[in-house]
Formats: sequence, structure tokens, C-alpha cells
Amino acid sequence: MEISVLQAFLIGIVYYLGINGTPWLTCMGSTIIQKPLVSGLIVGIILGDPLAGAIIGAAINLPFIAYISAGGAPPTDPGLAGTLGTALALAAGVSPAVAITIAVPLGLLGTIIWVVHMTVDVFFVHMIDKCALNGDMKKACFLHVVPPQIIAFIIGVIPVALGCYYGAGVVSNIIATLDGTPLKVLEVIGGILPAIGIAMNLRAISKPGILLWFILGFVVTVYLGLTTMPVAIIAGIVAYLYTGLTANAATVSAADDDF
Amino acid sequence: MEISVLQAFLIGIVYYLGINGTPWLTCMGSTIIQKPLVSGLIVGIILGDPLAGAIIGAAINLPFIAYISAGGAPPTDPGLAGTLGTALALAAGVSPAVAITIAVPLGLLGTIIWVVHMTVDVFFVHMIDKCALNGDMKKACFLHVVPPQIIAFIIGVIPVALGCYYGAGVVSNIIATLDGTPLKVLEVIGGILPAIGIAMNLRAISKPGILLWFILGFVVTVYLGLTTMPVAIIAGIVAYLYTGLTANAATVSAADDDF
Amino acid sequence: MEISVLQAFLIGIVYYLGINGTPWLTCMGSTIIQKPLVSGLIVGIILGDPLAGAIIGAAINLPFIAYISAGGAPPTDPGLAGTLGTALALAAGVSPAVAITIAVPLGLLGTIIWVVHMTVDVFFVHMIDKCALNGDMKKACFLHVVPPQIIAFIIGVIPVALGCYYGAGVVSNIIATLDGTPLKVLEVIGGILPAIGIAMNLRAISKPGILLWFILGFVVTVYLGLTTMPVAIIAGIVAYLYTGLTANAATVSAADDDF
Amino acid sequence: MLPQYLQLMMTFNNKGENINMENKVSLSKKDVLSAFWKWTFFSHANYNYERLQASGVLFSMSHLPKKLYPGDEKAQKAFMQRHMQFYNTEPHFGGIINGMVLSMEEARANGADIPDDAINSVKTGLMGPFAGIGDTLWQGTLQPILLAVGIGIASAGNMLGAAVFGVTEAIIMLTIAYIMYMRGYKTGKEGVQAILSGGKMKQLIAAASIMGATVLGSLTASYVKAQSTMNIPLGQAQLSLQTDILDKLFKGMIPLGITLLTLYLLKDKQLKSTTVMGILVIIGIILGVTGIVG
Amino acid sequence: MLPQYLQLMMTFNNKGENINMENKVSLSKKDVLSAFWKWTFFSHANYNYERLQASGVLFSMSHLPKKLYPGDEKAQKAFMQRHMQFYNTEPHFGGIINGMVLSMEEARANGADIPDDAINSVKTGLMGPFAGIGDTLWQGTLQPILLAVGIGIASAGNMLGAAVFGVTEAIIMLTIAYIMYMRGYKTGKEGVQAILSGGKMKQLIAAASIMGATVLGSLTASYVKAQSTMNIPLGQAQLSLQTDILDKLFKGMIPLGITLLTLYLLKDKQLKSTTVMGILVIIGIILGVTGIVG
Amino acid sequence: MLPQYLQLMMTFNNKGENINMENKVSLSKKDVLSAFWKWTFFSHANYNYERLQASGVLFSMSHLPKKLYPGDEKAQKAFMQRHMQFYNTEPHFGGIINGMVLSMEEARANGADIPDDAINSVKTGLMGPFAGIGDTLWQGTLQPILLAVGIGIASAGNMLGAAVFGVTEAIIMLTIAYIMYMRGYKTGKEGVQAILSGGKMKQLIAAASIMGATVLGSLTASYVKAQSTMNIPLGQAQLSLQTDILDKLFKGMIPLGITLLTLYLLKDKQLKSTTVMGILVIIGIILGVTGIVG
Ligand SMILES: OC[C@H]1O[C@H](O)[C@@H](O)[C@@H](O)[C@@H]1O
Ligand SMILES: OC[C@H]1O[C@H](O)[C@@H](O)[C@@H](O)[C@@H]1O
Ligand SMILES: OC[C@H]1O[C@H](O)[C@@H](O)[C@@H](O)[C@@H]1O
Repeated sequence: MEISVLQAFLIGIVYYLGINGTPWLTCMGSTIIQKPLVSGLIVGIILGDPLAGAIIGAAINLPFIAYISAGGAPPTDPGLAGTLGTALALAAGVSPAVAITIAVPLGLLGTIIWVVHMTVDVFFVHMIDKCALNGDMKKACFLHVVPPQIIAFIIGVIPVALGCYYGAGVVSNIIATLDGTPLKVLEVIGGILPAIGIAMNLRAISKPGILLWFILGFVVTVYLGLTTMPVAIIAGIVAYLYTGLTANAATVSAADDDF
Repeated sequence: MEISVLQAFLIGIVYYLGINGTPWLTCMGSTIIQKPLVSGLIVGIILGDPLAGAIIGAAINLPFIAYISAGGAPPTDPGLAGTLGTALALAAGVSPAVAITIAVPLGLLGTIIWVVHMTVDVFFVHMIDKCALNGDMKKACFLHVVPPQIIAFIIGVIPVALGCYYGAGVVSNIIATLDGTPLKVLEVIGGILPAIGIAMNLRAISKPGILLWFILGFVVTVYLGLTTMPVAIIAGIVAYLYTGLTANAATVSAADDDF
Repeated sequence: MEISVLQAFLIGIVYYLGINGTPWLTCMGSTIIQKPLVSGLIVGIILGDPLAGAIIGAAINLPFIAYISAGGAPPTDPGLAGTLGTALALAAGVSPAVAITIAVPLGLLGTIIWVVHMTVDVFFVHMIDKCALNGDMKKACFLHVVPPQIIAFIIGVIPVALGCYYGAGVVSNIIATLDGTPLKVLEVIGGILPAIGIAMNLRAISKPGILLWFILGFVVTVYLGLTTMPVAIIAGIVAYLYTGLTANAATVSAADDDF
Repeated sequence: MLPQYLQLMMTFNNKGENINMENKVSLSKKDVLSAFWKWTFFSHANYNYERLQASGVLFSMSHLPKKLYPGDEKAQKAFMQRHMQFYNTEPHFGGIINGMVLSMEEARANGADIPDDAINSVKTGLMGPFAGIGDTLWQGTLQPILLAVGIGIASAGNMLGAAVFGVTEAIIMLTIAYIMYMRGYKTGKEGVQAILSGGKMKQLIAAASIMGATVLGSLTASYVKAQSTMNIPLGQAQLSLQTDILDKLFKGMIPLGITLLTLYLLKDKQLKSTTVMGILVIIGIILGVTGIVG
Repeated sequence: MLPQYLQLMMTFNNKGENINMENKVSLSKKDVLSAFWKWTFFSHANYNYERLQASGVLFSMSHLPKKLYPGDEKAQKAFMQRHMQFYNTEPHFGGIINGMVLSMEEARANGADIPDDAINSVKTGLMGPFAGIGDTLWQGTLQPILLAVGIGIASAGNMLGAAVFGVTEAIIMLTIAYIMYMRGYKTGKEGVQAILSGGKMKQLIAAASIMGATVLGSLTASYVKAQSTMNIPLGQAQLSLQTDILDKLFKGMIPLGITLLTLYLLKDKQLKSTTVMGILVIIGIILGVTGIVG
Repeated sequence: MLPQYLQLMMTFNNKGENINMENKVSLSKKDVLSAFWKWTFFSHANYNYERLQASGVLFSMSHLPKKLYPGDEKAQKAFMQRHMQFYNTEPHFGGIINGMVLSMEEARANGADIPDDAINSVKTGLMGPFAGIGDTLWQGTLQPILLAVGIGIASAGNMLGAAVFGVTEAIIMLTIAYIMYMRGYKTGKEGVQAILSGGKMKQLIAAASIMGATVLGSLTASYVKAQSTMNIPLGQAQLSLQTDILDKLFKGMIPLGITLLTLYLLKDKQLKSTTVMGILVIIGIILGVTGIVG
């Protein structure tokens, strides 16, 4: 089977719909399309063989069944495996089992696209900051939706469309080019950028001594190997008791002033 | 060797004495008789061959040497293995090693008897609650000792006597009948009933905010995998320091009122 | 090759220099000489074959490359392996690989010497305590340096010199004699003596209630398996917050007194 | 308002101190011994899933109300209700708590200001640790050793093996039980006086309440058991309801949830505890039959 | 001086209570629904490494400033800046927080004394827990089950598999999202009034700040990642920079260090966040190229 | 009564602040250098199980008492006793503590109100962390690397291997030691002034005491060692005294018990420390010979 330019482009759009996070029902909507079970069927429809697409998509979805994206940190991306993987498998006319072996390694390219996307969007956030200073809500709304989606569209559609059109070879070339140091550096940067968000938030709730609680939360999490849930519960209780004591003293002193 | 009705009944009583928790030196006295080392000898005496009973009882006791009953949650019950097991082994005239393989599975029936016993006794507790409301101490004492022991006697003596008289077949039938869902449900109920006791106690020491400490104790125990001992030590120290701070504030305010 | 009395004595001194902790650049200086890489070369020079010494010393040093002495608790001692080991290997004319198998077991004797040394020095500390009572600084300085070093010299030089002169046989005899109960008792005593130092320090910072924090630190360390670092951080933060609350109350009461 | 309350308590306490130890009614040696023996013989007579040794505690002190509050029926009833609380400890070592409670009741009857909380907290706070200590020392240590000796003798064909085990254990454990109980009674007596005269009563009660509640939380984790063994099949793989879902949300949420529900029914909904037990039994049946728990 | 400050706050608060709930401007049902849908549709439209869902929060409430502060440009700008803070939660379950924030903004515009801190702290303190709850229940539980069903159907050659999965998940998750958001809005509304009239506002803000900061510390451990994979070769053996050196010094020192450095640059050095981002990018390049981290 | 005490301290402190920094006696550069070298050369000269580097600390400052308290014999003696406390750190990195102590002693001699507690707590609180940092960076990191290089050279038959290792390590470590010590002295100097003028001294002393005591508790767990290796044979099985019995009762009860006993003997029984050492030696012999510990 051969894939036409139009078909390749449409499959690229299916991929974009799976990673755009908008405007159809946010990450839920998009993560439905992102699943190979769904995108496989759609790719099958585009390529004229819905049933084959559904079967191959289901097969490719199997290793991604327990996929979780938490805190914006994705393990290998099922979206690419479901679109490009299904397309290449259908084109090659292979069995579902072989389709899996073709599709899974493609996940890595998905990670690259994701990292680029989340890094570029940082600029729009800063532009929205400026809008907030000027009170320009219209522009803020525009910046929130349009430019990030154009970016997502471009970096989502192009590689997938190219991959469909030129076949598996091109894809592995892209991965090979970026792989190694460039990708690693991207990941390192992606790993430390959340520090800005956290620091800005800390600055926002900053009171004398609040940093101590921050470090406490960090040390306890790291050294006792706790997850956020028990830390949040314990912190909530301790915070309530501690502020009760402070308030206690304050009430007393407030009462004093009545004399 | 054949076991007479009287002998079977007496062996049943030996079993009862091992689980009654009273009136001979509480669980200590009864757990002495409960040990196959001891009950084996007594069963031997009843069946007319004390020495054989002692030897077989000692053998059966071996796998139970590290048996601990903590918090009323018994692992398989050595009492049944020691009485019924010794009796069946003596009757069949088998070697001590074979006696062990006969006796150990019987422990499961013991667990059932224990669960029933501890569940039924709940009713007497509620009846004693009523006595407490009316100040009727005499009846409370009666209810504490007599009815629970009648129950224990019945559910203790009967199965063991029947087992002795009709042989191993009957025992496995009883286990098979109760096993599966009925036993599981009993265990589930037994697992959640202590919540009442704990909740009643919490209600008793209830002050504003005390629930927070309760949850803290729970979370810390569960997430840090601690036992009660270190939690108690840490809680004691923290409670002392915390109330010191509260008292501090209180003293200050008390002093204020002297003006 | 034969080792003369003088050579044996000099090699003993090399060993002493590696464990004396003074006066050349404290444990750093001495631990440089203590390394088989270094002491092997020096032993080689003493025995007239520096190159062979250097090569054998380097080989013997390999298994000690990750050696850490923390809190005065040494794993097997590289010093003895480097001096006596190199000497015996050179005398026997063996290959570097064989030298390692000769040298490593010697480490145990080094542990004995270390334990004796650290135990005996306790007496000098007590003598310096007396000087502190009398304000006699001169004697305190003398006691800090001279007598401990004489001891270290004696228990360091003699066994190594004897070992070099009489060969490997004597060394294993010494180990065999001390080994077993005497060594174990020394170790037990060494294990509990730091309690004095800690207790004296606790007595020094003693305030009402301070013992609770001490026990808290102990329990937390033992039960949560923490190292000193996180305990120190957490303790620092909690102490600051806790004393903030106390001070709070105090400030309030101080303010009261202004009325 | 808390400070005012505490101050009020303090004056209240002063009154207690004045009356302090006129010892209108003191327990005789025989009273104490009788309580000890009744505890040691009958602690487990009515052992049950809901309150474990509660009625054993009451039974052991059944002669006290009449003696301590002659003619005062209300106080006698209050005494009875006070000692029907959940209680569970290792009876021999934990007897020290019973001894302390005995002396606290004595002091209270003589006018000392010891609220229910104080007594409850002493019981709750200490029962867990002493259960741990006792079980370890007795069932985990002494008993295996004595059993090993006894089994050795019996296996060799000597009928004395059982006696060696039984008699030795009985003597040792009774001695320990006696010493612990009396020590508890004595400590309690001295402690109560020291505490009252020091005026630190309030803090100690508050601290004991906090410690007690925290330990109860810890005990909930050990005593209330409801683990799901359900597996959700996923193609070849399986998803465990307990470890893959519930534990990730909040470990122990079922036991804690059930305990908090029970507290809510008892305290806020003011249901009778028999009713609550009925509800729990139904919940247990549902959880067990559906296979969610078990 | 702290007490004085708190007292000052208290009088300030009293003023708030007097004005309390004249409800000059209240949000219509349509306003709330619009915020809900904009949140649910567009939370991730501009998802990024620096502030994650920040602009999604602002976008979802883009119709509020004009409505709540008609004519008051300063307040409108403040509103916009207030909601550009770092925010990240699981959007469906975490919508309860957005709902609460909506009602707090409403109350604030009506004169209630709700400082920025209070709103910030509610968001910060709750986003982590709800991310954990939501991810576990949805992606970790519901989704695998529905996927398993759908894959089963599709593998058997039935094209409906995808639809079964997709439609069921969409319905369930939208329902959950709606309930959570509305519940949050309602709770917030009631909560705010209860809190304000109780005069406990101060303590709750302080407590939420502490909880928020602690949770942020915990989140730093999960979100800021910088592990060294460098190995120092030692003859045959190897020394891992991360586990053998850094972890022994202080676990997580690189992420914590970088976060504290970032805070220092932003707060003490007053650098613009773009500048700080540039610095972090350079640090990232250096760490990545040298291979220290990665 | 605590508040009164603190207030008293506060007036006391004010006096300190007034006298503050007249700097009657200040340490010369030579004094500081001399202390540094004596510390770096002789810290381990009398290294022992009881107080480890205690006399090394005193020795390093042996020239101070006469200089700081000329003619005041009582103060000189107090100084000597003050610095015979248990001390153990990694000497090069931990020198920063010694430097801080030097400046605190200087400030104290000039009238600053720095009680023994403050100095003790600084030493106790920091020695552990710096031992950890230092051992890891030096013995765990730098040294293996340098050794690997040196061994490589020497194995190839080049005698310079030892020199390359030794000289490089000596230069690096001396540099570090110098920088740390001087940094500590400077920080201490600035810190002390800042603290005194801020009037926060009291809280800091109290906090340092608490931190110090907690860290001492933690150190007890690492330094005081008494593990039982005894096994009680039970037929075929074995019962480990340590893991099966003692650890279940209370982990680390022997070391903690011995330490508390020692404290009791020293503080409550007022025994001389030599006597206490004798007692500990006897205990050690008994534990070791019977095989209970070892
Ligand atoms: O972890 C919370 C949240 O983080 C990001 O927003 C995404 O990864 C979501 O899928 C996830 O639910
Ligand atoms: O755990 C304390 C205690 O609990 C129950 O009462 C029984 O299992 C006893 O054997 C045990 O000592
Ligand atoms: O652990 C700190 C310190 O303890 C002792 O002084 C010695 O073992 C040193 O080598 C070590 O650096």
C-alpha cells in the first residue's frame, strides 16, 4: 500500500490532536485520540482499511496499557507509536505482532517533540505575564491558545507526515540526529526548568521562616522516600497545630492590649 | 485403639481448657495446657498411654514452637493440633513424624472456633454496658465469666469430641463446609470490628483537634512502617513538648489575669 | 633477601608514622604514609630495592583503594599490609599478585593495634581533665602529644619489626594469641566507651527537657534508618521553630511586665 | 478561651490539692491483691473482637465502686462505664497499667482532680507498648526456650517434659505479673501525689490524651484489618486493587475510613454501639461476599 | 512584633466581616459554567516547563476581572498577575481547587479580607494531593480497565473497540470533572463565609502557607530532576558520582540547590524570570554537555 | 517561670551588648594561624575511644586562655574544661567549626554573653554533618581518584606514583583545611556580632541546644555500639537475641541504655568520669566474656 501526501498530512493531524491538550476536552480528549487503540482506527480509515487499522492499533496499544503521564513527565509517547506505527505497519502489510516491534521504538521521537513543545511554550507564558501587567486580557487569551497550538501543530504534523511519506528510514534518521548529547541536554534543561515555577510560587507565599518548611518538605520526602500524599497530610496536620500555637500566643497578646 | 465417647468428651474438655482464657491463670494458664507438649501428655493419660502421648505431643509441638498470639489474632491454633491430633495419631498408632502431618492442618479449624468465639462474646460486652448504666455489678461479673465460657465450652468441646469419636474424616468435612466465603466473611467482620473499640476510646478522650493526632499516628505508622513502640515513644515526647508550649501560653495568660 | 634488625626497626617506624595521627599533618599526613602505595616504596628504599617496593606496594594498595576510616572505626588496616606485607613479599621474592595474598590478612593485626591505642589514650584524656581543673596548660599539651605517641610508637614499631625479622610465622601467632575473647572484649569496651563522651556533652548542655530531644534523635535515627546529616537538618529546623514558639510566649510575658 | 479554661481547671485543681489525700477511703492490701488475682485469672474470660479485654478490666475491679463511693450510685455507675473502654495488652507485663489505674481510682475517690481522660489516656497510651514488650519477652522469648527444653525431655521418652515447661513458665510468669502489678500500683500512688502537688496535672493529662490518640492511630493500623485481595484482569496482566490502586491513593484508607465512619456514627450520629456493630457486620458481609476485602 | 501584626490583621479582618457578603457583584451560573468549560477544554493549551498550567487557570477565568472589578483597572491587573503562578494538577479531579478559587475571588471582590496568600496557598497546598489522587484514579485505574476492554473488542476484529473506550471514558471523566468543580465552588462559598465569621482566617492562611511550602518542598523532590549518571573509573571498580558521593553528602542536593538558587535570583537579586530561565538553560547546557547530569 | 528566666537572661544580654565589642583583647593573625596549624597537625595525637578529638581541640587553642583572660585563673580553668568535651569531625572540612569556636571565644572574652551552651552546641551540632561531608569528599572521593592515578603510575614501574599521590593530596587537603578554618573564624566573628546586636541570642542558644542534643542522640546511634550476636538454640531453629528479641522490644536499647546509665552516673550520682569509665570497662568485660555482646 502506498501513502499519499494528503494521507500523510492527515495522519500527522491525528498525531497533533493526540498531543495538543486542546481544544477538545483538554488532556482527556486528546489522550483518547492519543491512544493507539483509537488513533489506529482513524489511521485505518484514512488509509482506507479501518478494520486492519483497528486491529493493528489495538495490538500496538497493548504495551502502553499502563501508561501514565504525571506532572508533565511522559514516559515514551504512545501517540507516535499509534499513528506513525500503524501507518507504517499497514503500508508494509505486516502482522499485528510485527507492527508492535515497528511502533514501540518510535515513542522516543515523541519524547523529543514533547520536550520541545513544553520548552517553547515557556515564551508564551512570559508574554502573558506582560499582558497581565498591562491588563490586556484579550491578548492573554489569544497567547494561551493560538501560538502554542501553531507550534504544536508544526512540530507534531511535520515529522509524522514525513515519516509516513518517506517511510521508517527517515524517522530513524531524525532520532539518530537528535539523539545523544542534544537530546540529553534538552532533557536536563527540561528537568531543571520547573525550579522556576516552584521558586516563583515560594516567593509568592513567602513569609519569614517559610523556607524552613520548604526544606523540611524536601528532606522528608527524599530521605523517608515518601510520596506527596502522606507529606501533604502530615504537613496539613502539623501546620494546623503549629499555627494554633502561634495564634494562641497572639490571642494572649491581643488580650493584653485590652488593658 | 478405639476412643470411647467419654474419652472423646474428656479430650474435648482438654481443648476447651486451652482456649478458655479462664479461670485458671488466664491466658497463661490456659496457654500452657494449649501447648501440644502438655495436651499430648494429658490426652495420652486419658487414652491410657501417657508415654506415647507425651512423645507424640512433643513432636506435634515442634512446628508451633515460635507460635505467638498477639492482639487476639492467632495464626493456626496449636490447641487443636495437640488434642485432636494426638488422639487421632494414638488411635491410628502412627509414628511421631506421621502424627505431625495429621495434626498440623487441624489448626485451621481452631482458627474458625476462635473467630466465632471472639465474635459471639461481643454480645456479652454490650450486655455488660447495660449493667454499667444500671450499676448492676453482680450481673456484670456473671456476664463476664459464665455465658462466654459456656459458649467456649460448647464450640470447643463438641467438634473435638466428634472428631475424636468419628475420626479424621468428620473434621475435614467441617472445615470444608465452613471454608470459602463463610469463613472469609467471618474473618472480614473480625478484621473491622475492632474499629468500634477504637472509636469508642477516641470518643472518650475526644477534645477539639485530637482527631488530628489520631490520623497522624495512623499515617506515620502506615507510611514509615513503624511498630507501635517507636510511635508511642515519639508521640510521648512530642505530646510533652507540645503541651508544654500550650501550657506556656496558658500560664502567661493566667499571670495576666492577676493584674 | 634477608632483613636486618635495623631494617626491621626502620620498617616498624614507617608503620608507626602511618598510624600516629601526628605530628606531621595529622591524619592526612599520616594516612598518606599509611597507604601501601607510599609505604611500599619506602620499605623498598629501606630494603635496597625501591622499584620492586613501589610495584608491590601499588599492587597491595589495590584492594584498599576505597578504604574509609570514619568515626575512628577502621576496617582492616592498610598500614600493616603496606609495610609488613611489602617487606615479607620482597624477602620472599614473590610476584605482586602473591604479595597481595600475603599482605591482606595482616590487616587484622592492625585492627588490634588500633583498638589498643584508642583504649589506652583514654587515660591521658582523664589526666588532661585534671590539668584543666588546675589550669595547668603546659602539662595538658605535653599529655596530649608525648605519652600517646610513645604508646603508639611501642605498639606500632615492635610487632612490625618482629614480624619483619622473624617472618610471617610470628605474625600469625600474635594474631592467634589475641584473637578470640580478648580481642572481642577489647572491641566491646571500645564500642561502649564513647557513651562517656556523649554523656559528658549532654550533661554540659543539660536543660530541663533536653533529654527528650536526645532520645528523639536516637529513636528517629534508629527506626527510620537515617544518617546524621538529615537528622541534623531536620533537628535544626524543628529546633528553630520550636524555640520561636517559646520565645514568642516569652516576649509576650516580657511585654506584660512593662505594665 | 483555652487559657481561661485551663485556669479554671487550675483553681479546680487547687481544691483537689487541699482535700488532697485525706484518704477517706483507702484500699486495703487485700483489695489490691484481689484486683490483681481477678485480673490475672479472668482477663480473657470474655475476650472479644469489639473491646477485647474491656470487661476483664471491670471484672478485676468489681469490688471497688462500693468501697470507693459508698452510697453514691452515680459515681458507681460512672466507674463501671469508665472501665468498659477498649483495652488490650499482654496481661502479665501490662498489669502495671492496671495497677496504676487502681491507684488513680483510689486518689480520685479521695478528691484528687483526675478526669476520665487521664485514666483513659494512661490505659490507651500504655497498653500498646506493654503488649509489644510482653508478647516479645514472654511468647517470643521465654516460651520458646522453655518449650525447647520440655520438648527435648519429652522426646527422649520422659514424661516430665510437660511439667518442666508448664511449672517453670507458671512460676516465672506469675512472679512477673505480681511484680508488675504492684509496681504499677505503687508508682501510680506516688506519681499521683507528685503530679498533684506539682500542679502539672493539666499538662500531663493533655499530653497523655495526645499520646493516647496518636497511639490509637498507630493501633488502628495494626488492629483494624481490611486488605483487598481483588485483582482486575487486564489481558495477560493483572491490576491489584490493593497495591496498584488503593495504596497509591492513600495507604490503609479502608481501615482508617471504617474507623472514622464508626467514630462518626457513634459520636456525631449518637448511634448505640450495638447498632454500629450491626452496621459494621453488614459492611463486613458486603465486603467479604463481593470479595472486595478478604 | 508578630502579635501586633496579627492583631492589626484582625481589625482589618473585622472590617472585612462588616462589609461581608453585601454581594455587590456575584457570579451567575453561566459565569461558573463558562469557567468550568474553559478550564476543562483548555487547561493544557499552553502547557510548559516553567509554570505548567498557569495560563490555563487565567484563561479559564478570563471573564472575571471585568465582572468583579468593573472600572477598577488596578484590581483587574492584580487579578491577572495573581493567576499566573505555577499551577499543576490533574485537571478533572483537581478542578475542585479551581472551583474553590473561583468562589474565593468572588468573596474577595465583595470585600472579604482574602489576601493573595490565601488564594495562592489553597492552590499550592492542594494541587499536589489532587494530582496524585487524580492520576491514580484516572490514568492508573479507570483508563487501563477501559483500554483492556476496548483492546479486547478491537482485537477480535470489531471496530467498536475504540468507541467503547473513548465514549465511556469521556462520559465518566466529564461527569467527575463537573462534580468536582461545582463541589469546589460550593465548598469554597460556604467555607469562606464560615471562616470569615469564625475569625479563624489568619490561622488558616498561615497553616495553608506552611502546608503549601512543605508540599512545594515535596514536589521539588518529584518535579525538579537532576541526577548525575557520571561514573569515575577507579581501576576495575567505578565510583558513581550520584550514589557514592552526592547522595552521601545530602540526597537531592542538586535539585534543591538549583531551586534555592532560582529563588535567590528571583527574590533577592530581583531578576526577571526570563533572565532566570536563560541562566537555568545555560546551567542545563553545561551540566548536560559536560555529562555531570543526564 | 521560664519567661522570667528568659527575661533575666535578656537584661543580662543587654549588658553584654553594651560592653559589646570594646575588643579589649583581640586575637592576632598569628594567634589564629597558630590555632589552625596546631589543630591540623595534632588533632589526632591523642585520639581515643572516650572523647576522640577532645584534647586535640584544647591543644590547638592552648595559647588562648592566657591571652584572653590575663590574670583571671578561674576563667582560664573554665576555658580548659570547656574544651575537653567529646568532639569528633573530619579535621580538614570540620576545621570550619574550630574556626567559629575560636571567634566565639574571642567575643566571649570581650564581654559578649555567650554561655558554654552556645559553644558546646555549635560544636556538637555541626561536627557530625561535617564529618559526613568531609569523609565523603576526601576519603570517599578525592583519595580514591588520586590513589588510582598513583597506582597506575607505580604499577608501570615508575617510582613517582607515590609522590604524585602524596603531594597532590597534601596540597589539596591543606588548602581546603586552611580555607575552611579561616572561613569559620570570619563567619563566627560576623555572626556573633550580628546575633548579639539582633538580640536573638537567647533563641539561637536554645535552638542550638536542642539541635545539639538531638544530633547527639543520632550520634549515639552511630558511635555507641553494642550488638548482641548471641543465638539461643531451639531444636533445629535458632533465636537471635538481637534481631528476634531486643530489636522487637526497642531497637538500640543496649547502646541507649548504656548511654543513659552513664549520664545518670555522671550527673545524678556525681561520679568522677574515671570511675564511670571503670564501670563501663567492667560492663564491657562482662558483656564480652559472657558473649552477650560482641
Ligand atoms: O500529574 C498531574 C498532571 O500533570 C500534567 O498536567 C499531565 O501530565 C497530566 O496528565 C497529569 O494529570
Ligand atoms: O498482644 C497482646 C495480647 O493480645 C491478646 O490479649 C492475646 O493475643 C494475648 O496473648 C496477647 O498478649
Ligand atoms: O568520621 C570523622 C573522622 O573520624 C575520625 O577522626 C577518623 O576516622 C577520621 O578519619 C574521620 O574523618
